[in-house]
This record gives sequence, structure tokens and C-alpha cells, in this order.
Amino acid sequence: MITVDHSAALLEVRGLRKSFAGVKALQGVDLVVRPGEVHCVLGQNGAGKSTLIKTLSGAYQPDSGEIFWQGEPVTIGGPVAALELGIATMYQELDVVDGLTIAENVFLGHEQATGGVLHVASANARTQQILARLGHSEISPRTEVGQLSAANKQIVSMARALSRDTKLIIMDEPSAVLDSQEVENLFRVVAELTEQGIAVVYISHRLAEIRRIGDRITVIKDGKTTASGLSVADTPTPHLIRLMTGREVANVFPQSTPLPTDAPIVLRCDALGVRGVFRNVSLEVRAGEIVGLAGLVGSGRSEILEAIYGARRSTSGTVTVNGTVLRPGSVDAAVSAGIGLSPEERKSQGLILDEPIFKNVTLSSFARFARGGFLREGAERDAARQQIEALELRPPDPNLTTRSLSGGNQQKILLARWLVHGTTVLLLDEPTRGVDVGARAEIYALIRRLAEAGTAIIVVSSEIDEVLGLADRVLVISDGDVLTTTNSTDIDEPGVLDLVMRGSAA
Amino acid sequence: VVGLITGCTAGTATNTQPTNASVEGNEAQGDTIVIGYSGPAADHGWLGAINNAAIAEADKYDDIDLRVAEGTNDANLQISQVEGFINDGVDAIVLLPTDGAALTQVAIRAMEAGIPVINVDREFSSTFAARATILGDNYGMGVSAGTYICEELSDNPDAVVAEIAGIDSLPLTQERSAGFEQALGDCGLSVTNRVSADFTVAGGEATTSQLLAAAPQIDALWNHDDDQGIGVLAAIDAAGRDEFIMVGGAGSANAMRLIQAGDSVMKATVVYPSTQAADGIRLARLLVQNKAMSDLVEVEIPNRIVLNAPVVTSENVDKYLPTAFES
Amino acid sequence: MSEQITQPAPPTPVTPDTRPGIVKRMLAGSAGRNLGLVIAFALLIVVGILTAGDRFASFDNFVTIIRFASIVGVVCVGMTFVITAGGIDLSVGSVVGLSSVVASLTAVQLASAQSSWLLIVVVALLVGTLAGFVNGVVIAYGGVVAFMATLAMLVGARGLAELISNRSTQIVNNQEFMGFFRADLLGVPILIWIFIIVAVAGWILLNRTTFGRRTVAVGGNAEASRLAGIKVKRHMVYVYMLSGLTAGIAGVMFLGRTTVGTSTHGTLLELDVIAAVVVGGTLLIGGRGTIVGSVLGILIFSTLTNVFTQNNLSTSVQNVAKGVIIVAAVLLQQRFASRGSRSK
Amino acid sequence: MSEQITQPAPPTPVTPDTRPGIVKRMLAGSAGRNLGLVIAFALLIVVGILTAGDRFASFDNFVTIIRFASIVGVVCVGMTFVITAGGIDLSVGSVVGLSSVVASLTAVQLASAQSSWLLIVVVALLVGTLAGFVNGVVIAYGGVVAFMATLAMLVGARGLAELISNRSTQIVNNQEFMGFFRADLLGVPILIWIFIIVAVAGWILLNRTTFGRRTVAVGGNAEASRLAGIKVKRHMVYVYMLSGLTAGIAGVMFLGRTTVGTSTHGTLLELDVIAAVVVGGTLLIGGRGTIVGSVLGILIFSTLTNVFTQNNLSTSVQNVAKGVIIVAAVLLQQRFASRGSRSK
Ligand SMILES: Nc1ncnc2c1ncn2[C@@H]1O[C@H](COP(=O)(O)OP(=O)(O)OP(=O)(O)O)[C@@H](O)[C@H]1O
Ligand SMILES: Nc1ncnc2c1ncn2[C@@H]1O[C@H](COP(=O)(O)OP(=O)(O)OP(=O)(O)O)[C@@H](O)[C@H]1O
Ligand SMILES: [Mg+2]
Ligand SMILES: [Mg+2]
Repeated sequence: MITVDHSAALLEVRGLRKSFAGVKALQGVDLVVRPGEVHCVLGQNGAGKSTLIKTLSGAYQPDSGEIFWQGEPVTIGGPVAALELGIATMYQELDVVDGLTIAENVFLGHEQATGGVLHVASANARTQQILARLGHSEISPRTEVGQLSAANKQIVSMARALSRDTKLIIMDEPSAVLDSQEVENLFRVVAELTEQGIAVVYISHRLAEIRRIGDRITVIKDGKTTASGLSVADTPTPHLIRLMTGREVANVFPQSTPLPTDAPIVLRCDALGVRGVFRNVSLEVRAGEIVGLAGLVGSGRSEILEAIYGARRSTSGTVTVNGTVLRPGSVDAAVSAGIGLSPEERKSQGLILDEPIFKNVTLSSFARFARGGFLREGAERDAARQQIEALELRPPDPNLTTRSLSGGNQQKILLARWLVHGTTVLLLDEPTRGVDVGARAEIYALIRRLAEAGTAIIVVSSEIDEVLGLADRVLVISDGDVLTTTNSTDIDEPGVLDLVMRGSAA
Repeated sequence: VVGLITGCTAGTATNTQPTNASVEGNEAQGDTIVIGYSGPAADHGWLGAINNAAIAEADKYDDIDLRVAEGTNDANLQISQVEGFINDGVDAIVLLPTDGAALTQVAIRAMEAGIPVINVDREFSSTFAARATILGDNYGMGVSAGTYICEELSDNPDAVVAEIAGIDSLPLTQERSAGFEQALGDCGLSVTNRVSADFTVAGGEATTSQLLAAAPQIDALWNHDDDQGIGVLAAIDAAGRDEFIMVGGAGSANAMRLIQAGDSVMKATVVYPSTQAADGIRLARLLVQNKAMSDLVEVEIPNRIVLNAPVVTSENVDKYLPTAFES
Repeated sequence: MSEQITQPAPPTPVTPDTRPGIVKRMLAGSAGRNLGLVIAFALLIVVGILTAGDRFASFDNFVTIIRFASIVGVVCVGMTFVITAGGIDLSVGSVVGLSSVVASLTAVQLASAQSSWLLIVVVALLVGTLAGFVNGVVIAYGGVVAFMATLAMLVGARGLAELISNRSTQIVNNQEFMGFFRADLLGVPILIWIFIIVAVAGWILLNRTTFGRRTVAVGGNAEASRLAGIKVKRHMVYVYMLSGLTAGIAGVMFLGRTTVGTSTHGTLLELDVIAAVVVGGTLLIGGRGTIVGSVLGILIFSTLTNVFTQNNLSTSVQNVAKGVIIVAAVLLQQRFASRGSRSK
Repeated sequence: MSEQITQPAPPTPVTPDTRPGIVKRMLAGSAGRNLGLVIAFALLIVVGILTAGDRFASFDNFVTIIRFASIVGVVCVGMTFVITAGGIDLSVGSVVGLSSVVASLTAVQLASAQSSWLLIVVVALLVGTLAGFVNGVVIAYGGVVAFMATLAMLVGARGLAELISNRSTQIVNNQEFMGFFRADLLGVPILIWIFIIVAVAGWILLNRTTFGRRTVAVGGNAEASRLAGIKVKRHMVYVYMLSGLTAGIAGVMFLGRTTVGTSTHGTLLELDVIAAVVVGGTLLIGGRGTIVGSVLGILIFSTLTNVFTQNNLSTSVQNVAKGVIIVAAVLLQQRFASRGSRSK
């Protein structure tokens, strides 16, 4: 461990501990952040990164441990205290208020006002400036935040952090909902901030990003700091992964096996469209094939999956599964025909967080576990346990509340749901969002294994390299149009971006 | 049915001498008049009977155009209904206020606007608010019930007397209870167990079953209201109790039939006339058409009429049953 | 529908030691959740015995308490489903009144025609279920927020009941009907048996069937349930129909208990029902419901009323105490529930 | 709280073309949201004129309608804040009763002592605010769900009012007090002026101040608001105090209108208030509130009652119609609101 002179450190954390109702989230975390640096915090899902930053931002109170701010010991009693010290935070869960405008969100808690009466115009003007600085002068500060995409909400969060007089900005997985273009924007802003001497604590599961902008790294494993103050330049990736996971993770994307030429077409979309969102999408997926949809955020990829699945009523075209044409707008028909969807927002669209794991696993398969309407919980548990073992879910107990699991493990539950159901077509929307390196590799392997067992799969991801790495064939989407369909080996990331740029310019 | 007590001060609403006081003259059709009628929510058999009787009475006369704004327990709403009548310039208002005092000011305003107000059942707090007042005698009801029970239990100074009141926050319930206590006190008895229901059958049933559990031995029971009495009797039935006598209130036809049959605990009921508003309509018509009451020598409508609260028992039930209201 | 699992691992046999673990956990969880209620209930009984002695602690009095609870209790069972599914039903009281009115009018018709008294029951249940159906359709397919839709039904059904009954009280003279509802079975009144049957059926439905599982799922996360293939809208309609059905049953019970049908039956019942269900531990935001808790909740309220009556206290004092006790019970309930889940 | 922005660029002047944009957008947005209400209101007035002619369309009748609406309307303003903040206050009706009782007792005391009649007003407002404070503390700090906490207050405050008043009706004889509330100003009764003042003050508070902005934020996303440095719990207490305050004002208005204080004032007021606020377009889940909508909502209900009374229709018919209209209004309201926001 590198020892640092207190006076040189902006923030120093020593021996921080925090438990929730039996879960020891932090059990001795150390962290030293210097002014003007980008300090990356790495760790697997559930390692305690978010808990750490929430104690720094005053959202949680630590059980024990010391915090020094510019050399002085401090207690951060609440969000206000943190903001007053000069710590601003962009939280992992989007922390904006849908019913307010962008400007109102940015100045929430420190409104532009005299004697309680708001200065709406000045708040709007200042917000406009901040948005321009973030490269989004086209967004009006008077837009209601509820109308924005997840990516733009993230930008509002960032604008809010910038609106304060800060010395330290903490960013908890800011890039998870951003596409590559937006990530570039983010990096530019981070660079500007550090030039002004503002420190940034940056959390991400994408190691490539850390290589791009990080100065130093602290690694947390199981609530403890396992390495702190590593220099980004001097630490090779395999070493980092070992520090995080305690093992080697090699070969991130599994090798694809060539499709047998007689593989039947399982899913076919003919000129599918949803008025105002996307049009004329035709595609075929064969048994055992993985098809990827690449595109920028907001290009309509999620909507295509939803329309295939019947969660959104298509206004034109047809979806055919194994020769049967599906009734538009009927999830039930799709599920019965053997389609499964793992939705984009795991928590709000996928899981019933307060129910036990096994009930989430069997949610779509009641027909299998019920006799005359009565559920056989024993059989449900057995089936869930089987999946838990096969997918290496941690901890391996089907009775645990789903909420208590890490993001990667929650993602596995969604896969388990469709495995138990026995789908022939699997639609995966952002299957690795917020999932750590180790679990990512496992999920990739799992997807490939499913394909090899004959499942037809469509994958949507904002990480273009992920789409290219996983898929056999790729559809490039821009603004609701399919620009091209190609083998994934015939195109690379810059190629996709180039297509998208030209497509949207046209 | 009713005994009449004439008031002592003359009202101010009439400026000419009434013209006719014969029965035939009063029945004869006069100029068509508009009467506004407003009463509490008819969520209860007695109140329903009051409203129905008033409407039926108005229907009998071709020269009455009755405007009904019945049905509210909200003083604010009832005030605005009366304001509506004033705006419309009706000829007379018959008002059964949800709360007498609360409606007094608006009634005064009506009177000041030259519209005679007939106050029914629940009395205003000012004599200037009504041209004529027709009241049931709530205190008298309590006294009648208490006196009857005193007579029946005269030999037993330790008798257990239970009381099932109506809605406790209404002044009329308070008056009934006060009269009851007073009359019982006169013969050395007092109320041992008191519960209050809400004038509904279900409320009567629920509170009575609780009361019966709380009082294993009862000698007499007064239930304020025959409507909730159906529930009270159902609870007594269900508990299989018959060691006491029960006295009802208001005087529904149903209660009287039970008294007539004589095979239940129901031995008597105290009448609270449900024809008050109907009488109010008649008086309003006479007032506006400048007529008097035919059976009185007095040529003007009296200011204050308090209806009697007689006790109906198996001896006199045949006399009261025909005019009793169906709940 | 294909039933194979793509997953290649062989099915592992159930390890025998997990079975008792499950049972233990279930008991622990449910006891933990209901412990606060049981304590409150016990305290109340102690107060009753201390203040009213044998009069309180008699078999007859307990029968009185439970019979008093039984009508409201039946509605609580339906309401537990609605609240668990993330809804609310303010209309139950009015629907009770409406179904009692329609049923009593049927009874009056029956007096002439020669049909079975069961028709009275069937009519009441149909009326209740139909009202629930309307609620459900307006909420699920009309997208009207449940509070408002059922508030509208509260107002409307009461008005309809008044119109139909012409605001008069209908007395049921059908002797077979009355005989049935007056009867005892094994020393316990029929009304209590009905309550027991409805509560047990409700418990099984909520905890052992796909219907119950869907109810919890929809209340826990409606969008996730929809994307998992549950027909959320249709299910919500069923849930409100169930609530209407229990209101219809309560309407019949009112008829049996009071011998009359009137539009005033069930006035303000909804407040007692919701209070009992929530005090019982069903989450008002949905996703968690407990029939046992609801039953305990209504028993507590009913015992409370009994203790107050035994002590000759006025309704005003009762109301003040009831307000305090609702808050205290919810607070207690939360403490114990969170401890229960913490110990998990 | 620091007000500087880290951002070094010089503040750019507001571009002039945004100003009209704001106004236009505001009008468009608010008109879009309230269009359904305005149409419903207009329809109702047409029906009134067609069925009751001049009797309906007179100045006096409009004054009657608005005066009737004004007491409920004042409470609607407070309720709009509570619902916008994601809460609910079922206790307002009882608190109106309680404050009218306490104020009338004060008036009786005043009759002997020589103090200003304003004391009556102050006492009523204090009682209301205090009840709101208790609600707020139980909800925000006790963590009791708002529906239950205010349900408890509904029951408890009514009981307390009965106890304090000993269930009797207190008549206020203070001439100055009565004189003030009886007076007209510019031909418009004082009660209506009070309503106007409260509504305008409420509009400013909700739309133009930090307090209002935070109320929306807390209702929209309480956790995000907390993380942004808003003291959410304290704010919720303030919001419930505000609701209690308006209930206190309504208590005084009842006193002025009826001359009496009684525990029955305000019975079931909460249902009308909540219905008006939600029909007006305030979201029951919080995060969006509109004072203009609430005022329109209560005017619609009050006009409805007037039209029914003018046409001699019974309350039963009124209730059935009211139920249907609530559903229709919410549906209409949703159509227009969603079209409004889509067109943005
Ligand atoms: N509010 C909470 N209540 C209970 N347990 C919690 C809570 N918040 C976090 N935990 C637990 O604490 C541990 C650390 O969680 P945390 O969110 O800090 O992980 P993380 O490193 O941010 O993971 P991810 O990469 O998935 O965001 C996990 O086991 C999590 O389940
Ligand atoms: N609820 C909605 N209402 C109206 N338009 C919407 C809604 N949701 C999405 N859209 C629009 O549909 C288009 C595609 O949306 P979406 O962001 O889901 O696409 P995506 O390619 O899946 O991107 P992401 O990476 O965010 O999932 C965008 O133009 C978006 O603004
Ligand atoms: Mg995290
Ligand atoms: Mg998407």
C-alpha cells in the first residue's frame, strides 16, 4: 500500500465499515483521492463500491472508520454536509425527478431564489450554459425530465454535479446507459474538470474506459480494499481482474461455432414496424444463431425487441415463430410460441425484487409447476436450484430475496426464467448492463452455450464491441431504420460508428 | 295524531287578515305557489318517510309547485340550497335543517327577503328565523319512554336499564337521552348501560350484540329508533334473550306490528311523527295563500307547534298503526 | 409449448435437509410478521379481562366478538387481494349495501314464486361480483387510478341502492333463508363458519395457487409481470371481482344477521376493512399480503369495540383510542416485520 | 448554501426569443392539461342553462355556487400540496370539525373576556396546523403510511371534537366576527374572497417558490430529493401542516357561514376534496400538482350539485351521476393531459 501525506490528499478514507441488516457491505475500505486526479474504483458486483460512495455523499452513515477531507477529520452527516464540503455525486440509480424540468432538477436543493421566490429565467440560463459545456446545447433546460431517455437523464445528473461548487465529483457507473459517443463527451468533461483541479472518483465495469481516463485505481473485493493507489499505466489488465475476482478470467468472448447450413429459421420478422418509432425491419434468426442489433442510444433497438415480443403493438408487418404468425401486441402469444425477453431495465421491468429467487425463476412457467391451479413449490424450488447450480448463481439459495443479489446475479435469474420455460427464441436487451467483468464472461459463455443448444438469440447492447464479439450477424440500426445487415466478422467498431453517423446525417 | 300547542307571539310575515278558515275553503285551489323543501339526507327510514310524506302531500294540491332539494347532512350544502331558493324567489321554504343552529342565519336571510320559512323538527336558534315551527318532542320522547319503563319496573329499584341511542353527535339524541334520564330519575332508576348506534339497522345490530354481551341481565331497554330497532331485535333474537322489555322510538309500522303481535320483547314504542314536513307543506300553502287553520278559532297560523310523543302499547296500537311509517 | 430445459446439467435430487429448513423459515417469517399483532391482541384481551372480568372472558362474549368481526372479516379477505395486487377498493361498503338491497328484493319476489332461497344468495354474490367487474375494467382497461374509480363506485353504488330500494328497508321473510343464517353448527354460529371458510379459502388462494402468486407478482412489479407473460389487466379485473364477491357475501351475511336489506348497510365499512388489512401487515403499495394478518387485524378492532362497550365508554372516547391504536399498531407491525425480514 | 457555479463561462444574457416561448408553452401546457376540465365545466353550464334557464344563469346563482365551493375549495388547495408531495390526507374533514369546535368554544370564552375576534381565527388555524403537524410527524418520522396515519387522525380528531364539544352545537355570538364573515366586498361575499386569496397564494407557493418546487420534487422522487440535499422528512411535515392550516381556515369559514361550531362539520369532506383535486389533474402518486385544476375540479362538483338541485333530482340520482362523472372526468382528463404532454 502506498502511504500518502495527509495534506496532499483531498479525501482520505480509513477502515470504513458499513452493514445492512446482516449484510456486511463494507468491512474495512481505504481510499485516498488527490486533487485533480481521476481515481477509479474497481470491484465486482456487490463489492461495495456504491455503498462506499453513498457513505461519502452522506446518503448512508458508516458504522465505523475515519474520513479526512483536506487533512481534517470530518463526519458527513447527510447529503447537505457532503455538498457543503464540495462533494457532488452522480448516483448509479438515476436520481432525477421526472416531473420537473431539466433546470429544476439541476438546481434542486440549491434553487436560484430570493426569499423563497424562484428565479426561473436565471436557472434556465445557467442550465443552458452547463448543458452546452456538456456538448448538449440542443437540449432545452425547460424540457421535462420524464420525457428524456436514460442517457439524457444521465446528462442531467452530470449537469447537476457541475452546477455545484465542487472539489470532488463521484461518478457511479455513469457510462452504463451511455453510448460510445456520449462516453466520449463524458471523458472530455472529465478532462476539463481535472484540469481545473477537481478530482473525480470514477466507477465503471468497463476496463477500457479506465485505461482511457484513469490516473490511479483502488480495487475493492468483498467490502475490503485489496489494492489502493495503483497507477493505471503500470497495472496490466489481467492483474486488475485477478485483484477484483481472485482468479483469472480469460477469453472474454467465447468462440463461435459455425452454424450448420440446414439450421431451421426459428424467428422471422417481415417488414415489422411501430409507427413513429421504427419501420420496415425484416430479419431472420436460425436455431443456434446469435443476431446482434447495434446502434446508438435511442435508435429504437429496444422497441424492436418489444414489438417482436408483443410487449408493444406493431403497426405493420408480421412476426413468425416456427412457422406460426404471432398475434401483434400479445406477450402471452409470444411466450406460448417460445419467445423469451430479458428486458433492458432489470429492476423495473424484469424482476419482482421482494420475492424470493425461485418465484422469479418460475414466473413464466406456471403451467409447468401447477396442477389444477395449485402450485407445487417443491418442484419450483428444485427447478430453480438446478438453474442456480448451472448458472453458478451466488449465493446459491433459491429462497433468498431477489433484491439481496448483485446485478450480475440478478441478470442470471432472468436467463434462468427462460431456461426453465424452455424458450426457442431469446431476446436479450442489454444483458450485461452494470455487470462486472467476471460475471460478464460467465454470461457471454452462457449465451453462447444456449445458442449451441439450438436457441435463436437476438442481443442488443450499447457496447458495440460486445455486440460484435457475441453475435454471428449484426444489424446496424439508426433512427428506426436498418442500415445494414452483415456478418460480425466483416465489420468493426469504427465501421459501425461510421455507418451510424452517415445514416443519421442522411 | 297530533296535539297542538299554539305559540304566544304572532309572526310578522302576514300583512293582511287571513280570508278563510273553513275546511272546504282551505282545500279549494288557490294561486299556484312555489315551495322549496330541504331536508337531511334520507339515509334513514324515518327521514325517508318524512320526505316521502312531504312530497306526497304536495302532490295532493294542484296549486303547489314543490321544489325539492332534499338530502344532505352537510350544513354548508344545505345553506347553499336555501340560498338557491332565495335566489329563485320561491313563495315559501319548508326546512328540516341538518343542524338547527347552523341554518338559522340563512333562514333569517330568507325571512328578510320576504319568504316565510317553516321550520320542521330541528329548531332554529332564533325566533326570527321562522314564521312557523313544527317540532317533534325529542325530550318528551325520552320522558315518555322513561315514564313507561318506570311504570313497568316500579317494584324493582335495582333494575338494569339499558339505552341504545342514535347518532350521539346530534342534538336530538342528546335531548332524548336527557328526557329519559330525567324520567327514570323520578322513579329512582338510572341508565346502567348506554351505547349509541347510528340509526342504521346494521349499526343497531352491531352495538346491541356488544351491549348484550356486556350486560348479561337486563330488565328494560329503550332503543331510540325503530329503524335501527330492526337490527336491535335481530341481535336480541340471535342472542336468544327475552328477560327484558323493550321500548322503541319513532313508531314505525313494523315496530307497531310487533307490539300488536305481542310475542316479542317489544312492548311499546314512542311516536315521533313522520308527518312533520307534510304538515309544514300544508302550513306553507295556507300561509302563502293567506288562509288559516280550519280547526282553530285563531285566524292566523300559529308560530310554534309541538307534536305529541305518545307511547304506543298493545292497548292502543290499533289507533296508531294506520298512520305509522313503513321503514 | 415446449417443456424441455435447454440447460444440460442433470436434475439434482432434492436434498432432504432443506425441507425442515423451509418449514422453519416459513413459520419464523410468518410468526415474525404477525408477532406484533399477536402481542397487541393479547394485550387487548388482558385489558378486557382486567376491566370486565368474567363478562369479557366468557365463551359467549368471544362468540359475540368473532360474529361481530365476521362480516367485516369476509370483506377483509377480498381487500387483502386487492391491496396485495397494488390496488385499493373504496367501494366495498356501498357494494355490500347494494347487494343486500338487490338480494332482499329478490327475497320479496321469491315469497310469491316457488324457488329456492339459494337464489337470494346467488343474486347477492352476482351483484357484488358485477360491481367488482366494473371497478376492475375501469381501472385496468380504462386506466383510471384505483382510488378514484372505486371512489366513484362508492358514491354511485350507494345512490343506485337507494334508487332500487326507494330508500326503504326490505324485510326478508323467507324462513328457510333466515333459518339457515340463524343456525349454529357445533355450537358456532353459521356467520362465523362463513368467515372461517372464506378466510381459509382466501389463504389457500393467496399462498398456494397460481392466482395468488400472480396477485403478489402484479402488486410487486406490474411491468415485470406483464413482460413475464402474465395478463396483468385481466388479472386485475379478477382481483376486483373477488373483492366484489366478498362484498356480496357480506351483503348476504348482513341480510342474515339483520333480516333486512337496506342501502345503509356497509356505510363506511371500507375504512374499517382497509385499516384492518393494513394493520394486519399487507403492504398498501402492493406486493405483500397476509390473510392471517388481516384476520388478526379485524379481530383486534372487534375486540377493541367489545372492551370499550364492556366498560361503558362513549363512541367518542372509542374513536380517539382507535386513532391512537391504529397508529400504534402500524408502528409495532413495522418494527416486527422489519425485524423479521432482517433476521432472514 | 452556495450559489456560485463552477462553470467559468460568462453568463450569457437570456435570449429574448425565449420569453414569449415560455409564456406560450405555459399557456399551451396548462391549457392542454385543463382543457378537459374546462370542456366538462362548460358542458355542465350548458346543461344548467338548458334545464334551468335563468334561474341557473343568474349572478346570484353563480355566487351561490362559488360560495358553496369556497369552503371545500380552500381545503382542496392544501390537499393539492399533500397529494403533489406523494401523500394523502384523509383527516381534513375531521380537522375542520375539530377546529370549528375549538374556535367556537374560544368565542364563547371571548364573550366574557375582552379580546379581539381575531383570536377565534387564530385558534382555529392553530388547531388545524397542529393536527397537520401530528400527521406529518407520524408519517415522516414515524414512517407510518400516510393513508393509515391520516385515517387514524380522521377517527381520532372526530372523537376529540365530540369530547371537547360534549357533542353539543356551540353558537358563536361574537358580532364583529359574524359581521366580518357576513360582509360583502365589491359585491362578492367574504367567503369567496378568502377562497380566491388562498387559491392565488397556493398557486404562487406551488409554482413560483422553492417550497413548491421541492414539494413536486419530493412527490416525484423522494430519494432523489433527499440526495439532492432536501430535508424530505421536514418538508413532508410542512406540507401536512399546510393541509391542516387550510382545514383550520375551512373550520373558521364553516363557523362564519353557519354561526355554529360542531363536531359534525366537515363530515366526509375528504372524499369531495380528494375527488376534486384528482379530477383536477393532480397525480395521486405525486410529482405533479395543479391548483388551477383543483379549483376547476371543485367548481365542477359544486355546479353539478347546483344543476341537480335546480332540476329537482334526488340525491340518489345525483350520486349515481356523480360516480359516472368522476370516472368520465378522470378519463377525459387523462386523454387531454397525455395529449398535452405528447405535443410538448
Ligand atoms: N440498502 C441496502 N440494504 C441491504 N443491503 C445492501 C443495501 N445496499 C447494498 N447492499 C448490499 O451491500 C453489498 C454491496 O453493494 P453495492 O451496491 O455497494 O455494490 P457495488 O459494488 O456497487 O455493485 P455493482 O457493481 O453491482 O453496482 C451487496 O451485497 C448489496 O446487496
Ligand atoms: N415511452 C416513450 N414514449 C415516446 N417515445 C419513446 C418512448 N420510449 C422511447 N421512445 C423513443 O423511441 C426511440 C427509441 O428508444 P430507446 O431509447 O428505447 O432506443 P434504444 O435503441 O433501445 O436505446 P437504449 O440504448 O436506450 O435502449 C427514441 O426515439 C425514443 O425517444
Ligand atoms: Mg454499484
Ligand atoms: Mg434500449
